[in-house]
Amino acid sequence: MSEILSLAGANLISPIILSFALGLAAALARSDLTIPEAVAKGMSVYLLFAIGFKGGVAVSAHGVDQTLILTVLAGLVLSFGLPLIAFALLKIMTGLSRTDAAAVAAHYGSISIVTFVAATSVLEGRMIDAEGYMVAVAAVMEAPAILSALWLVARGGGGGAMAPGLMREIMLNGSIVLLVGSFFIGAITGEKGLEEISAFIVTPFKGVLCLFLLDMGLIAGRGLRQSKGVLGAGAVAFAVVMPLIGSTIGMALGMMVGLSLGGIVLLMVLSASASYIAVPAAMRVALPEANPSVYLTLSLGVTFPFNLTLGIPLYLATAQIVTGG
Amino acid sequence: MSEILSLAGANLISPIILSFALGLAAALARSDLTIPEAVAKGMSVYLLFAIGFKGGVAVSAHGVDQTLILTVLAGLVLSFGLPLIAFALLKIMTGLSRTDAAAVAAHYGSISIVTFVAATSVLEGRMIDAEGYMVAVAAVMEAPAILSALWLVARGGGGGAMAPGLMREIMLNGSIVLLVGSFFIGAITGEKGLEEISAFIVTPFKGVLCLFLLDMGLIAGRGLRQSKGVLGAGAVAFAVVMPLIGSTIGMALGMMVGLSLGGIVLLMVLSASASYIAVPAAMRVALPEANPSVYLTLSLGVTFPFNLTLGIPLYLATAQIVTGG
Amino acid sequence: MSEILSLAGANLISPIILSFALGLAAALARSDLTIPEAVAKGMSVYLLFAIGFKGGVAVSAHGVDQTLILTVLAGLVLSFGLPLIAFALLKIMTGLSRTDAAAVAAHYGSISIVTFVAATSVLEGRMIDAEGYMVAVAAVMEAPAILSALWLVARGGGGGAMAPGLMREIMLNGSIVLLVGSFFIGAITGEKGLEEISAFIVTPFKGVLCLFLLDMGLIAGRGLRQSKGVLGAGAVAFAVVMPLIGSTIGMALGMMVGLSLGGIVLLMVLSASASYIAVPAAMRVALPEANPSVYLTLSLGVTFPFNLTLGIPLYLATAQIVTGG
Amino acid sequence: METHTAKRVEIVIEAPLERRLTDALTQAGVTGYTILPVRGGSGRSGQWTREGQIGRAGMVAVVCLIKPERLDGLLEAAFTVVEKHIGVVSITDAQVLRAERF
Amino acid sequence: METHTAKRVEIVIEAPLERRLTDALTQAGVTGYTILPVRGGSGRSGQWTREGQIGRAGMVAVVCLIKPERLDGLLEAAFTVVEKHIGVVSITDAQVLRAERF
Amino acid sequence: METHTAKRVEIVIEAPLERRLTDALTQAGVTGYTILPVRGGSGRSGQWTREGQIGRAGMVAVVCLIKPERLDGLLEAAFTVVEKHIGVVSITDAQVLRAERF
Ligand SMILES: Nc1ncnc2c1ncn2[C@@H]1O[C@H](COP(=O)(O)O)[C@@H](O)[C@H]1O
Ligand SMILES: Nc1ncnc2c1ncn2[C@@H]1O[C@H](COP(=O)(O)O)[C@@H](O)[C@H]1O
Ligand SMILES: Nc1ncnc2c1ncn2[C@@H]1O[C@H](COP(=O)(O)O)[C@@H](O)[C@H]1O
Ligand code: NA
Ligand code: NA
Ligand code: NA
Repeated sequence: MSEILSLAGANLISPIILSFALGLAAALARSDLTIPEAVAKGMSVYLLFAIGFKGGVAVSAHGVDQTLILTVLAGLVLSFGLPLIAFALLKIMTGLSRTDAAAVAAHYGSISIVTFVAATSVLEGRMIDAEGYMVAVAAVMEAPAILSALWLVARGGGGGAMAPGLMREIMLNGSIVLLVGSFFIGAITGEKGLEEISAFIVTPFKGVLCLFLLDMGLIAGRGLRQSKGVLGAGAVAFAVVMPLIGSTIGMALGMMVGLSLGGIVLLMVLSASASYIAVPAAMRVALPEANPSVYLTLSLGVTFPFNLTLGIPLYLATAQIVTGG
Repeated sequence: MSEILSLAGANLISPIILSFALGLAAALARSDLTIPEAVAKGMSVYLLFAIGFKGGVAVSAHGVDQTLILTVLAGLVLSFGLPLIAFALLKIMTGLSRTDAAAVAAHYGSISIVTFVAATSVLEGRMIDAEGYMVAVAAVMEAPAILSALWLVARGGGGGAMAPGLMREIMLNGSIVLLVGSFFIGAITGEKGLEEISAFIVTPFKGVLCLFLLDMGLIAGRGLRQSKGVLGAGAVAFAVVMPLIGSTIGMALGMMVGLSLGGIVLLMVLSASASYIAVPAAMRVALPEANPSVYLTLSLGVTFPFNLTLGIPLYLATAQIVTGG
Repeated sequence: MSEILSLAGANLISPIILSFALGLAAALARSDLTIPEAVAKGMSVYLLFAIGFKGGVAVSAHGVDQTLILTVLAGLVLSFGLPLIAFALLKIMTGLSRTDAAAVAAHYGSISIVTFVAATSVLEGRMIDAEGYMVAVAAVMEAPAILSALWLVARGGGGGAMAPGLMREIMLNGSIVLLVGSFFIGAITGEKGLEEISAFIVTPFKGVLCLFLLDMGLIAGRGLRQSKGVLGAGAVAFAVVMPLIGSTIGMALGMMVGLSLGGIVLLMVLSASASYIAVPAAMRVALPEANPSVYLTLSLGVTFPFNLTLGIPLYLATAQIVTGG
Repeated sequence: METHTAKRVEIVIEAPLERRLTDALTQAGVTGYTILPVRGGSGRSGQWTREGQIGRAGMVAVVCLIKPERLDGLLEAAFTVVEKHIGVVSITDAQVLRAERF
Repeated sequence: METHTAKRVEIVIEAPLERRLTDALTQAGVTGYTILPVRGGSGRSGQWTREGQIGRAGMVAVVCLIKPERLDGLLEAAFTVVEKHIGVVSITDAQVLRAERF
Repeated sequence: METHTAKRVEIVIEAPLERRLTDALTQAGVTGYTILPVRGGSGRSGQWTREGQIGRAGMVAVVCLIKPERLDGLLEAAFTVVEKHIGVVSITDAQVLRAERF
């Protein structure tokens, strides 16, 4: 326990987390500090490209484990399955309508790539290796949760039919394409390719992540401010409980498929994190009646900061204790 | 004297100054070269974050001097006081209305962070250390000058009352929040934090500064072109004389509070420089009758280039001679 | 021949080319992946500044060859002359109107700076030196082709008179000013200046180029998708044949003026490449009746990818064989 | 100069719906439209600004100039997309140059 | 389709005043507005472009669709903010779908 | 509040022509205009989006509020620039505050 706390403490005073905290504080204090939308989008392209590329290089270097396919399958199961658990929980803990609950559930089955990146940074800082293909697992987990959510709504007779072209749009979503594409570029060009561009995608990476998290803090803070009063205590509690449940299930699956300690932690983080890019956009098309304030506030305003600050060190410590690593 | 000239000469052929000159020339020649607004804003976020962070790390490494509080007080005195001198000077040297003169005065009490950054670069190039907390002093000097200017107008019966919410807006202005926030992040995470992100905020810093100054040159040039004829010779002379007066007062105060050579130079630069971001925006709200062409042209079109090219080496040389450093 | 193929093969699996391919594939698959316009423009400013600066430093280091003036003249001849050849070829190979053919011809006399940059990267990867002033030659070749095209139209009685101010606009075009300006900054500040900012303009360069080419791929792909059916087979064939002709003439001139192997290859690449920034904008003003889909698709959709993937290694191999280098 | 009577329809809608709206307009025979970026706004679903958004969110404004007789077709097409979503539709009388163009 | 009479008010104003204007509108009971970015312009105070600006400067265009009977309240609210500042206000007659929305 | 009759002219034109258009307007005595960025659009010359463009391409929307009696001069000036180019021109009746301003 004290180990967990000291780990969490060390995590909390990293420049990355403090940058997020600065953004959050600035937004809550109504500062006019902003990062232009184009720059934020540019940074996210950079982060996705870098993380995908490095994942691909890792796979090309260490070869494809026999656990790769199993892990991808585990990711699919998690992304399809977690929304069902989330939905049941929401029905118990909150008074959200079926549609709102399904929309929220979709977010928790999907993933937050920035949380994943932050976890990767923490692991690197502690010299813990992880399977390079976890990036591909992240990509695989982005979309299926959306289908589960639509099924939940359709089952309740509430519409939720797939708008034409939506499936294609989700699968060819910019983040997925970029992550998978750069993963393949990394896998093809390998260490040699990495050497050519590592001064761009490796060394400055953490610094860019700081500015990106500054922006995330600003957005989360503004979201929290604007949605004051939208959420009850039950919903907020859900946004903390669900990651704990998700990460536990993720840990179990990660151990079953035989991942390394680092891989298990990353699978826990993917399970625990909630989407705030791909899924919200899909929800606006597929479930327009669902209230965006609800799902964005939970995902970005509560779960994201929770995972970033306390969640990641907690999952790491738990995995270390359970696996004896 | 020849020392000053050779210092100025060396300064003038640095990539930073030449980039500014390129921008200025391109704008005066009506080239369509532009740097997108979002990218320029992104670079300014980067520069503020980097300079604040490095200042904080310096403080965490060298500890808090006993001169810190005195220097902050000196900064407050300068920012409150310089507008009064500027105002008196403007009344003598120009025919500007009371409101216009007060608005200009506000700019000269406040500071230009890019001039500060450029001076830091020059000091680093000459291996002259400066107190890390000068960044905090810069932040402290941004706003008080605005109050002095409003007081000058109110005293003249010309309105200039504080619009509701303006004070808060000024204090929570993006640049101040970012500078102070990253200063604290640097102070908290210290050398260890710097190590993690120095490949982002230290090594490429000067290069980013070049592109940023290219953009400043473009903006200053366009401003000069559009405001042709707005300013008399008296106003232009003011924009060169005032920095000399400001820097002299800054030097005196810097010596009184016991700053190092580098610290004195930076305080001179802060005193000599004029705002072109925070104050103009505040003036549009608080003194809308003041003509923006006047204060922007003086601050950005005359004083900024003057400080960048001749001012900084001059202040450094003067401080070296006076302090015997 | 097998040498050419293996060279081409090595070129094709570089991160740079694969990033372009990723963008192309994403656009053709209708992914919503985009790089914000401001960020793309910011990257192009970065690339132009870096390439110009490095060229200038190279000139300051190795001195001005006696071939410099000859090469600049050769560049002028190529830029003025290639459109005439292109026009004749288009008249034979396609059914394009006189105006459309002239507009296309203008593009092929001018140059693509990104193709030039990619070729520079390939040369560096193979440790082949090139004259630093080739960057200046690139700048010189941007504009004259436009005049040839207007002359071709005017001769046919089809208007094409120089709109007032157009000449100035073309010469003071942002890319030209930035390239030439940073070339002079590099030449003035030399190795010392480079050292100060090389962590910004040298080490991360290739990585930025990857993201930039990702964006070029996206744009080329969207262009191809939208202009389906606009082009006949003849026009597409032209867009592959013309670079071969251009590069051959470029090689001959490069050898005549006595360039090094690297310099010859770069002159071939300049001759082979087609503009997609400066010339299209000029054409909208000077030849508005010309169909932008035609020239943009040929230049950006066919010739650019051809040069990037097959062209560059082909020109390099040819030059090596012919010069015995 | 000679001008022609037209309607100017302005539709403010969520960005993720942009392609669906323009597809619907095209199917309804609308031959031209212009899309303007939106920086922020306020309505029944609250206040928002572009800088406070991530991903594809945010809104856009689609402006169509059409012949008056095509207005109803356009509005119906637009409405199918706008109906359940956040957004507003407004119409003004206008004149246009070059009627052959639309 | 059924439409409802409305007024479309377009206010071009300096960006630093944006929040003050929208606050004033909200206080005057305006329930919706859309803010468009402005790239540049020209007026009595000269010519300017977005690329030639730094910081928060520049202008924005605020578009409000309102019931005709609320026009005067809106204009008065807007005018208190616009009065001493750089900017213009224009009003057009419009029709809107979904009157319940505004 | 007192308002004055005016015309609101909206010209959507290719960005490389922007300076030529505003010069022509200025010469025709137009004292004010506002330029809005355009994100994309569709017309006779096909569909395009800002993100799919490089360089100076793309379009802009220029909005002018003018006294009705100046409309013809403005349209003629605009037309010389727009004529051979991609773009549309539309006119709406409007009211403005502060007539002294335009
Ligand atoms: N009355 C209005 N006038 C102008 N824009 C509006 C109005 N109502 C809503 N909007 C725009 O439409 C968006 C969504 O509106 P709503 O569906 O009411 O939340 C807002 O964010 C505004 O950008
Ligand atoms: N007649 C007009 N038509 C359209 N926009 C205008 C007009 N006059 C002024 N503007 C806009 O309002 C801004 C400020 O105008 P002014 O207060 O006259 O300097 C200009 O930069 C334009 O963006
Ligand atoms: N009917 C229309 N309504 C609104 N915008 C239009 C219309 N027609 C054309 N445009 C705009 O003008 C641009 C060029 O149109 P065109 O010259 O018809 O290709 C398009 O990309 C649109 O942005
Ligand atoms: Na999850
Ligand atoms: Na000062
Ligand atoms: Na060429």
